[in-house]
Amino acid sequence: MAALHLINHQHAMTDCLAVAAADDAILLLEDGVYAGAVGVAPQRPLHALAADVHARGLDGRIAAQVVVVSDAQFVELVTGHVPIVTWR
Amino acid sequence: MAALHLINHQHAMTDCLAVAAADDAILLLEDGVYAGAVGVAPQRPLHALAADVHARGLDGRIAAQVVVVSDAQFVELVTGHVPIVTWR
Amino acid sequence: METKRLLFLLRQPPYGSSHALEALESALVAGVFDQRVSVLFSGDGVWQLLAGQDGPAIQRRSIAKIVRALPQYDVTALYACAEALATRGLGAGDLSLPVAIVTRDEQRALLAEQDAVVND
Amino acid sequence: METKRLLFLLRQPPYGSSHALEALESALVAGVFDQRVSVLFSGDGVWQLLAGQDGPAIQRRSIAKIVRALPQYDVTALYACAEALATRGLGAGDLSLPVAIVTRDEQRALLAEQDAVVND
Amino acid sequence: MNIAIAVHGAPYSSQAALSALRFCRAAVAAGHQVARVFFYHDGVHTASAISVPPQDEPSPLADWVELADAAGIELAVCIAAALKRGIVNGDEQDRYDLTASNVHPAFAIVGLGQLIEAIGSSDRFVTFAA
Amino acid sequence: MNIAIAVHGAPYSSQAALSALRFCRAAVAAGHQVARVFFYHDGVHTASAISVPPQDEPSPLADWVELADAAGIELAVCIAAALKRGIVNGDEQDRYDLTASNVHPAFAIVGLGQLIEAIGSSDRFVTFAA
Repeated sequence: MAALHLINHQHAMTDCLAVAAADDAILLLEDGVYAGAVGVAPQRPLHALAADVHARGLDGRIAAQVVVVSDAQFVELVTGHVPIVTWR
Repeated sequence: MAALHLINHQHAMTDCLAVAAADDAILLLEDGVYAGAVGVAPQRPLHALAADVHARGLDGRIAAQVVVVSDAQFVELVTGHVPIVTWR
Repeated sequence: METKRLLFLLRQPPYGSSHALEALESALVAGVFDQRVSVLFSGDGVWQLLAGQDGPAIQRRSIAKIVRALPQYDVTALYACAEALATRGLGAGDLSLPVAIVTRDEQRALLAEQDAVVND
Repeated sequence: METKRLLFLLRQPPYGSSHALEALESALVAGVFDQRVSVLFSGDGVWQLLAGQDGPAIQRRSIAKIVRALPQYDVTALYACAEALATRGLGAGDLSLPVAIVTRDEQRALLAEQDAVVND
Repeated sequence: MNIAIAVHGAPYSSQAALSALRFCRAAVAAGHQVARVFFYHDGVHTASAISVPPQDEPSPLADWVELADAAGIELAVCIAAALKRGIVNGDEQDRYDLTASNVHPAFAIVGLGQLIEAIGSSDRFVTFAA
Repeated sequence: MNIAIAVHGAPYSSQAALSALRFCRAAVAAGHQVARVFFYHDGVHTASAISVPPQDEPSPLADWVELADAAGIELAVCIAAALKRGIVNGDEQDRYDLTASNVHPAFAIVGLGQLIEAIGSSDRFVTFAA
């Protein structure tokens, strides 16, 4: 099963991308969602947590390759991947 | 009087250098001292706090442009500069 | 107590930690205390200025509201780093209140005239 | 309790915070608990491996000592990121104990075979 | 599915405890089991019974206690991380001759082994970092 | 020279309090005055009277109390930052009906205005960040 990577600080993105497999999922949460902004986000599929995107005023500023997900979908990402890797 | 910049995390170096004046002093302390290592340190005069250099095993790994200073010399840097700017 | 030139250097994003909130609260108090206060938003601190924030969505007070309160506390010298805004795709129209957008050279001059700097 | 493949991913420098210390302590316990434990030092975490540390100079326990205790707790699968070492000018001879120096591809494979990852 | 959770950040100082709380609620709502939330690093401050939330902000403590009670979640605090941060229960107050204790009774003070045990007996392990 | 100090990091979790302590000692030894150390952000945890240092490690609390006493330094803790982090004195325990208080008596609980006042009445202001 593929891994799920959690990024809660933008600066951890580079190190995460260096070892994430192509079919691993990456979820941006907390301050990590800034890494999903238009012009900043890397060119690969990403997820971003809706509450954190909305709280920061980033609705409408998230890049096209980023899927904004609910808390319930966060749980589905966790149950659908192994291991869960937190980057900070 | 010139400013003294305190850097206690390596990642803050870039932003500090972008606004520090040529005659400002920069002191690396705590995890900031890693930014004074050979091959990593920027080409400008820097200071690094001796206790932090030594604790991390960096004696002998500090770049030539970095002056390693004691706690007493840290105090002299503070009294000799205004303002003191902390970057984190 | 003398009147000092006091700069708040705000470089942290608004919600992931309490750094932004608590630094802003100290800036509000400095305004009341009749100091010559400036605030410079730079690095990820410019995200504090973005319009449309909704802190309560993550059980937090909206930082944008506190930022907008600064002028009411006589903190009117508000600056934002031009490069920090540009790298994040932000322009003056995206911000929740008017600030002076300053170059690195202008920030260097601003720092040089301070008596003290408070960071977040 | 099942035996799990458990990786400790250590990316923080040794002394500026307690992250490194507390993560290492949990790795020692995992060794005692008979899990299949690996430890990967990457990013600034490779500084934890540097020889010649003297934590007591800043009133801290030496992190290098705790790292060297890992094999005694049956934690013997120790890895360090080759790129992280190289960018910091570190080679195998600079480290306080022998570790397997692994490429990004090898780290990707190591991650893929884990049941759980603990971070610092 | 059984999901074990670790929280590494303090309330207010970090968003970790809030994110973990929302995740746990969603996991429980989806029919999953969260047997134990392990508070480690600065996360141990979540267990303080004597913190006073700012006006107009909900109490993260009350939210944790309510969720744990409703969903049968064990709230576990690492003893080593807690002691040095001044998070102590009555037993430790007596043992170390301290002037007070401050752990909320809904939180259990446990050893680090309980973190490894939680990981070993669950299907997923998710860390909310500081 | 008069030097005001701010500490933003918690003991153990950050090196800030240790660095500030060493700096204050050196400043006092050089004949300077440190009128007030202001503990803000996570720095407020420095005032906890009920933390238990790990074995073989010195107590940062005892070091602060000793230095403050010897050099006439006021140890000031920001009330707003402290309350939400569970750092409270007897007055606040009564006011908020809490089960305990945990501030060491050598620390004064003060308003944020005291930070501004300390900066305004000193020649230098140095912050030890988290």
